[in-house]
Amino acid sequence: MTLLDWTILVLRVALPALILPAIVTPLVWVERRVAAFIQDRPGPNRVGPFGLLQSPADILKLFMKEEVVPTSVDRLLFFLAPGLAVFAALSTFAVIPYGSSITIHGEEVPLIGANVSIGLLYVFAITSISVYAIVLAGWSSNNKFSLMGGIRSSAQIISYELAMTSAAAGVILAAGSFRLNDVVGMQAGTWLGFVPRWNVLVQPLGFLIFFVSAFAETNRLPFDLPEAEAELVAGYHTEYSAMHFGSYFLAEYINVIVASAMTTTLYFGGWSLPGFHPSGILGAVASIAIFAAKTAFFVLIFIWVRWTLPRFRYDQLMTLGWKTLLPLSLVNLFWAAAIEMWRMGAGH
Amino acid sequence: MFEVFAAVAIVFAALMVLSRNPVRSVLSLVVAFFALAGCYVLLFSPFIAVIQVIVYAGAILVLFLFVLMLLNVGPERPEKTGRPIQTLLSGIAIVLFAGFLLSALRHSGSAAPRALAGEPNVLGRPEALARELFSGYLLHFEAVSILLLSALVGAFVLARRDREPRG
Amino acid sequence: MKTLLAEHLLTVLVFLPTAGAILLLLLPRSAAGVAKVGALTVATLECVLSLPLWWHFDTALRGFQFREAAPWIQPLGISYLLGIDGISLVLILLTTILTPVSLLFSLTHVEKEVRGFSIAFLILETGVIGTLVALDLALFYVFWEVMLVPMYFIIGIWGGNRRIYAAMKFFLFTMAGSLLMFLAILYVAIKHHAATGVWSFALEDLYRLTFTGTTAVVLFAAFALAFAIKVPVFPLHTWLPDAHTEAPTAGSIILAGILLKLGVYGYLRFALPLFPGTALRYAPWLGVLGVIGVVYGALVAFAQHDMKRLVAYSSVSHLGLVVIGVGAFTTISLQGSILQMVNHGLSTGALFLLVGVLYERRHTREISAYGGVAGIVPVTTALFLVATLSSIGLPGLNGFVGEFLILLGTWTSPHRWWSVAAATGVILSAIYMLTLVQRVFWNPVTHEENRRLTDIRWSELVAASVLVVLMVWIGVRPNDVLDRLRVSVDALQQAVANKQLVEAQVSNPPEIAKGAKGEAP
Amino acid sequence: MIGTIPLSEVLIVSGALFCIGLCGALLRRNAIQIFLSIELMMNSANLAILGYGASLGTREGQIVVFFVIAIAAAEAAVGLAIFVALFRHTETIDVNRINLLKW
Amino acid sequence: MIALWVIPVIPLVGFALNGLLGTRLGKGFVSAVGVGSAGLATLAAYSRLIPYLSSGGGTPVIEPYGSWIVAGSLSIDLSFRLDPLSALMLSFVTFVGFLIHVYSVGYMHHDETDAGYARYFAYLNLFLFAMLVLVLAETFLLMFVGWEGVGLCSYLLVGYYYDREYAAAAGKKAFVVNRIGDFGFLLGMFGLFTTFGSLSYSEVFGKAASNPALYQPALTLICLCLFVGAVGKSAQVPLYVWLPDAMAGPTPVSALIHAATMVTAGVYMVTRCNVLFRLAPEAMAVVAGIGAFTAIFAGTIAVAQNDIKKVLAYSTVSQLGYMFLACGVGAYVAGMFHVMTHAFFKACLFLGSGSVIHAMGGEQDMRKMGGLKSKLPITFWTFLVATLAIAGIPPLAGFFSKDAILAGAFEAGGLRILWAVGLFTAGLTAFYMFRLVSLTFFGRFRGTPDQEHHLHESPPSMTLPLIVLAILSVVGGWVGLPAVFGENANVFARFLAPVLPGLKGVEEHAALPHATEWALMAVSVLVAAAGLLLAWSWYARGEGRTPARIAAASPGVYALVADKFRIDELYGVLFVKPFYWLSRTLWKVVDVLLIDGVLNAGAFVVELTGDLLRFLQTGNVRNYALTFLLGLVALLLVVAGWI
Repeated sequence: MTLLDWTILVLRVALPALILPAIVTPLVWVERRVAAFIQDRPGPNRVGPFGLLQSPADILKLFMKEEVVPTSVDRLLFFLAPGLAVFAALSTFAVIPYGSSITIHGEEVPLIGANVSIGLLYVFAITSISVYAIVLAGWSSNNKFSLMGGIRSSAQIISYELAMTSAAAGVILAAGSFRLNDVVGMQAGTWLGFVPRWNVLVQPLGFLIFFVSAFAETNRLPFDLPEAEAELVAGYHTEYSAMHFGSYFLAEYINVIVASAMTTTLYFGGWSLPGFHPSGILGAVASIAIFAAKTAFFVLIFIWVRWTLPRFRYDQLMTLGWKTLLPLSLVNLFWAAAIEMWRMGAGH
Repeated sequence: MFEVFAAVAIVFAALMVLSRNPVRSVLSLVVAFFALAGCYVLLFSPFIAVIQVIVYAGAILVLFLFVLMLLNVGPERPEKTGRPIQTLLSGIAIVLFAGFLLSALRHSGSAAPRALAGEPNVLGRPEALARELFSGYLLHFEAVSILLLSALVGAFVLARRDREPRG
Repeated sequence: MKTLLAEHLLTVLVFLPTAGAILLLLLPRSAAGVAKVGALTVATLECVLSLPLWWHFDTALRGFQFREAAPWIQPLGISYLLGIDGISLVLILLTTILTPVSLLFSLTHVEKEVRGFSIAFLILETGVIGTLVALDLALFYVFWEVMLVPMYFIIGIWGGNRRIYAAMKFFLFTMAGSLLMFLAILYVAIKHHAATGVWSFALEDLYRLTFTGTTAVVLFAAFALAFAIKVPVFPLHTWLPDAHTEAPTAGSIILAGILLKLGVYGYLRFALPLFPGTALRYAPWLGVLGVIGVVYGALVAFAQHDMKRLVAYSSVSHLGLVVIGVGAFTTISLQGSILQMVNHGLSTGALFLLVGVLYERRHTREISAYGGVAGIVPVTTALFLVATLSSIGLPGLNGFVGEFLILLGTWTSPHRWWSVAAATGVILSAIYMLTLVQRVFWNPVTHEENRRLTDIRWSELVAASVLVVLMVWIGVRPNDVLDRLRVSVDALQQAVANKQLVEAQVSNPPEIAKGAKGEAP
Repeated sequence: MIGTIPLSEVLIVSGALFCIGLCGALLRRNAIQIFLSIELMMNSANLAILGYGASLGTREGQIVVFFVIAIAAAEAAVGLAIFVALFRHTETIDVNRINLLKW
Repeated sequence: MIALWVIPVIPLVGFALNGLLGTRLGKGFVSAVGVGSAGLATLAAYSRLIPYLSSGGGTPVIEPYGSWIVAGSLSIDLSFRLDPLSALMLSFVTFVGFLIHVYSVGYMHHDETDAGYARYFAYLNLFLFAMLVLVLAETFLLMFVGWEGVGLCSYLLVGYYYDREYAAAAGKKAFVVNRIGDFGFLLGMFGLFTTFGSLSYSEVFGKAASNPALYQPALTLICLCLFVGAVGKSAQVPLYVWLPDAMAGPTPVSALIHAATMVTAGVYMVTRCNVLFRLAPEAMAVVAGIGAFTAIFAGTIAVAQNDIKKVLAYSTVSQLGYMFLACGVGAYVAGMFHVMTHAFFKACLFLGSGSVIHAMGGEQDMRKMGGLKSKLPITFWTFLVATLAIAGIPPLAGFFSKDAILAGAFEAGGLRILWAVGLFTAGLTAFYMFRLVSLTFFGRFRGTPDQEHHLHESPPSMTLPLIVLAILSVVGGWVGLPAVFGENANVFARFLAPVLPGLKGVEEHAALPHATEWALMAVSVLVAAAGLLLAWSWYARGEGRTPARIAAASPGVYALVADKFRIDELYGVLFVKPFYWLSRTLWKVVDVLLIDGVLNAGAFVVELTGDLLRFLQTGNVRNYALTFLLGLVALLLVVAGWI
């Protein structure tokens, strides 16, 4: 491997890894502003123009705060957990194509962390890791509320993972590949010249399930029971303070972004756009922009929902996951299969 | 590369066995499994590797943790009535067995000294695997699915706290 | 449907009960009444369907009739071969008659797990009939075991106080025997393969084999033991009193009426034709055991104070007589033995049934608990008396004909003294049976509760009457049965004789015996 | 770089893992840890199988392992359920204390 | 002309009707059916007999009705035979049977429920059927059917009062003892079959008669076997014990079965087989011996009995002995002759005694009777006639038959010992019979007052048969006048002649000279008269003081005789007790202890091993795992060949 290759590799991997956390800071601000807007109040507007510097300040605070570690915690795990959370959140992004491809020295480089053949599976694999972050946090804190939170969230994540996976399976079926680039590729182009070939149009049900599950996976309202302040006093990260708490915070927002990105990729054609054929460096940039735009949209929806819907009760959560989403996702799978067969029939 | 993964796997496996604290041993096993997954990738089985992570690390071991938390069992406390003979015998047996295994494996290794060949991207490609699985092994697949279903029901029945005494 | 009945009558007969059982299985556990009636209906239908066998049986034809053949487990040459000759014919009819009778009796007397009871009975019937029609040793063995299981449950679940013990004893005894037999069957089949290069368990193929020397002795022993236990022959009889006593009435009827016969049947169908030389060489022992059985059974029966036990031991005695007839192996004695099996089925069946009638009212089988009930339950008394007379062989009833033929046939055989010894059974049976009658029905009434006994119910009456009618019929017209036995018995003796010749020639066993081709019955 | 893992190495590793699992299964008293060890042994087997599969250039290995994993999942589910039920009665999962099958 | 099978079937139908419907339809119906069927049967029988007799008898009529049992070489036909012998039996069986049916109507009327009444007549009809089958049968097996049939009926009728233990026991005893006889009969039949290859009279006797030399050797044994049967049925020593007990049945039954008909079946059978017996002299000797001994033995017992029916019973036994004596010495005609006459007077006697018992309200002890002759005139006179007949006073029936037998015994030669015994028995008979009469009808009444008050003559339905039978006991003998009254005086002998074919190489002994005959008659009459007068003087006049004195003189002997020589007790010790003991030991020791013991031992071993191996079941999972691994290692070692 030449140096160039190395650099390309590094860039491909590092860029998103660096950018994502960076985005979080404004994202927090956005969330708070939107929340304020929804609740019809100003929101942070003191620090800097439009209070833009509010969240950097907060982050600074988190870094500087005193670290309080309760006695009788399992120190190793206690400190391992937050890191795990961030790691999981970040590494998911590795397989998501955030743009078309650029050509460097005649070698085409797809804009994606790792263009592996099992991209989607990889995503799920990592998601399943993120459970540990929470469970361990809950357990190692040696605090019954945290434990409850841990157990709850692990249960919740595992449950919704099923629905999510089987919903995504529909897309895989359509794409015929786990490779997310292929998924994006198959969504490029249009029907009848103007209708984009997005999966959401073919599998609206699948999209719905996936998106709802995404809420649960990221422990966002209305599914934020693990940290339900009211009953569990912030659940699994009760005992965390300073940046360790911050890292959970970080992880959550990264997860939100990743989830949105996944949604975009799977159901809304990723970086592609009907009638847009990226070429050259500009095209690549444009595609990245498109991808960012789409993702941003879903992030906003995440935020909007958070301030709109009340929290579920635990049993309702489980009922929804097992008795509604899972069966529906199977329906969706059959539907997708049917479409696929029809298409094959039409194909030849 | 393989050696690295293997080493990690072995080390954490050992940790798993040695640690008194069940939660820790679960976690070390998770790591070991990840390492194994790595080995699998290197053995041209990326799909299996991912499955390994999803199912083993993501589901089974979480389940273990889960149970551990439910039962909330602490580290095992040393027994007052240790069983020296039991332990001794076990030790001997294991050593003997290990000896056998290693010698046997070395033989088999030398018997099939062929370095791992085959074209990676073909061998591990999920769609190819799927095709083979669903063409040649459909029945087995269904059988396993039924097994899983029954296991599900069985687990449910076993673990459910029966309110009224069964009669 | 028509062809099904015409060409697969035996199959229908074998599996109709099972079908019925499956239907019952669909019923809820609580549907007792339906189960009873359903089972009875099936059994009756079975009985009706079995009558064509009787009418259309060709009494002149040698060999098996109503044959059916279908491959089953080809690689091992195990096939589904059915067919009957006179010997199986009469036993089949006995079965199809006794089963509805006992079910009819049970109508009013089984409350516990009725559905299971009915199902067990139907399965049992399948097993019995299958055993009687199977012409393939593997198939035979399967049915033989099928027969065992429901009986085990019938005794073990619906039996008396010591039912578990009895059921266990019954099961272990029978199992021990049949396992040996199974080994023997396998060995025979393997030898057939070795000799001919083809796998076959078909009876007529195996008939062609010839065994001599120790092999023959061992194999014969294995078969004979299994059947001897079932019969049961003297020292192996102790399971029988317990089983009979503890079994529910209906169970006792079937057990005594049919299952015991299968021992003798098996001996005639398998042990004898497969190893004639050996069989005849050891026939004297068999006869001696039979004689012992007759006298011993009678004497022990006399000592009993439990009605069912007494009847059970009387079965030992009667079956001993049958065994003698087989051991003597003369045409007359063989026909007598087979006829006697039917007779014993009817008379002992009736006896158990009527004892059951009393038991269901008084809930004790102790003879001493009764006495003088003749005036209270006259009809029962009358029927019991007839059954008794038939069982002690009063001329004009069925029992006599069988006894007479056996004794006379034995007398004409080389072993005249068996006949003399066995004839004492005539006296002994009169002693113990009449003592029973006297102590139960005659004599002054000693227990007040007996005065409140109610006489026989309609269902019971019908059940018993069927048997009584048959007793009289066979007593007056034994030829109807004997005609159907004649050719079969003759063929059997023929085959045995031929094969003995072959055995005499053969030096190194086993090999295909040319002489025996086609002669096999 | 991948193409040069000698089969024997794979096998040795899997053997080692197996033995470790064996030790755990035999020497541990905590039922869950025993169970974990068994899982480990199963994985060592998987490793061996995959190794052979790869060296023979077939996919059978992967398919077998696929099934093994599926079955392992079932087994884990039932096994853990049993532990839960057991724990409810005996308040322990120390296999030395659980000897209900004892005469 | 009606077929022979109709005759027995009529009472069978009667049996069926009474048995099934009798209880419901009441006494009127029952008696109608019972008596009716008996009467019809009689009519049917005579409708066959009269033409047969008028045709002079001779050639037997054989009516086959198809085959009964066919198996191998055995083939038994259902066929009836009408020849002089069966004709003779038929004539009086039906007639006496009918009379006794009539008598029963009166006798049973009061004391029985409808059910019992129906049962009684049903049994009676059944008996008639069986007896007719017995006499009409053409094959031994068919005869055996009747043979057992009558046995059954005797069982049922003796045990008629089933709620009395002794009655039930007596019935059983009768059947069992008969069974012992039948055992002999069966073996006899087997012998016949193996010897002659058939069981039909015509074949067997035909072959035997045609060449005696061939069959003679086998015959002795066969005849003895058959005779065992006869001994059982006809209550001869040693199997006579059931008959006295059989008196537990209703009196008419005793009259019909245990006096007139069934018990004579043995004699009939022997006579039927005379061809065989004549070829087996030893057997005949045995028959004669047993007969003679029974005659005197039973006679002796009869002397000391006080129960009126017991006396008659023993007298019957002794008379039967007489008949066998006759057969034994070859005087078959005389035997059958006595069978017939005996049927008349003994039936009459029993019915008479029945009438007495009836009047006494069930009392059977003669010591409580006396002086009844005025109270029951008809009964008395008929009874007296019958007594004189049995005592052998000319010209009554008994005289001729008995005389014929004595003559036969005398002819038989030898030391004339049989004759002497017979003669003595005759005296004995006269003695105890007149003792009976004296005690019952003469002297003063010894019963209770209210018994006396109730004394009354029986209804005509009972007295009528008495009268008829009395008349028969008078005239019955005149068909068999001895040769002294002219060559052809003995119609009876001529009539029976065809049944007794001549045998090649067996010479008939010559008839006695008339002088001797006259002498014999005179002697027998004197002896009879002597016994008669002695009894009269002792019991009627002397109120029984003399015998009392004698009894007192030798108490032991008297007690022994009174206790019937304690034969029952002897048998009890010899057979019954050991039988009980044997059956119990076989059960408790052989069955339970030995056989089951062995099995349980086996079971115990299994259990023991189980108990030991159980300790491997520590319940500790790790032990199991370890064992498992050790096993694996061991296996590997073996495989690797290191062990």
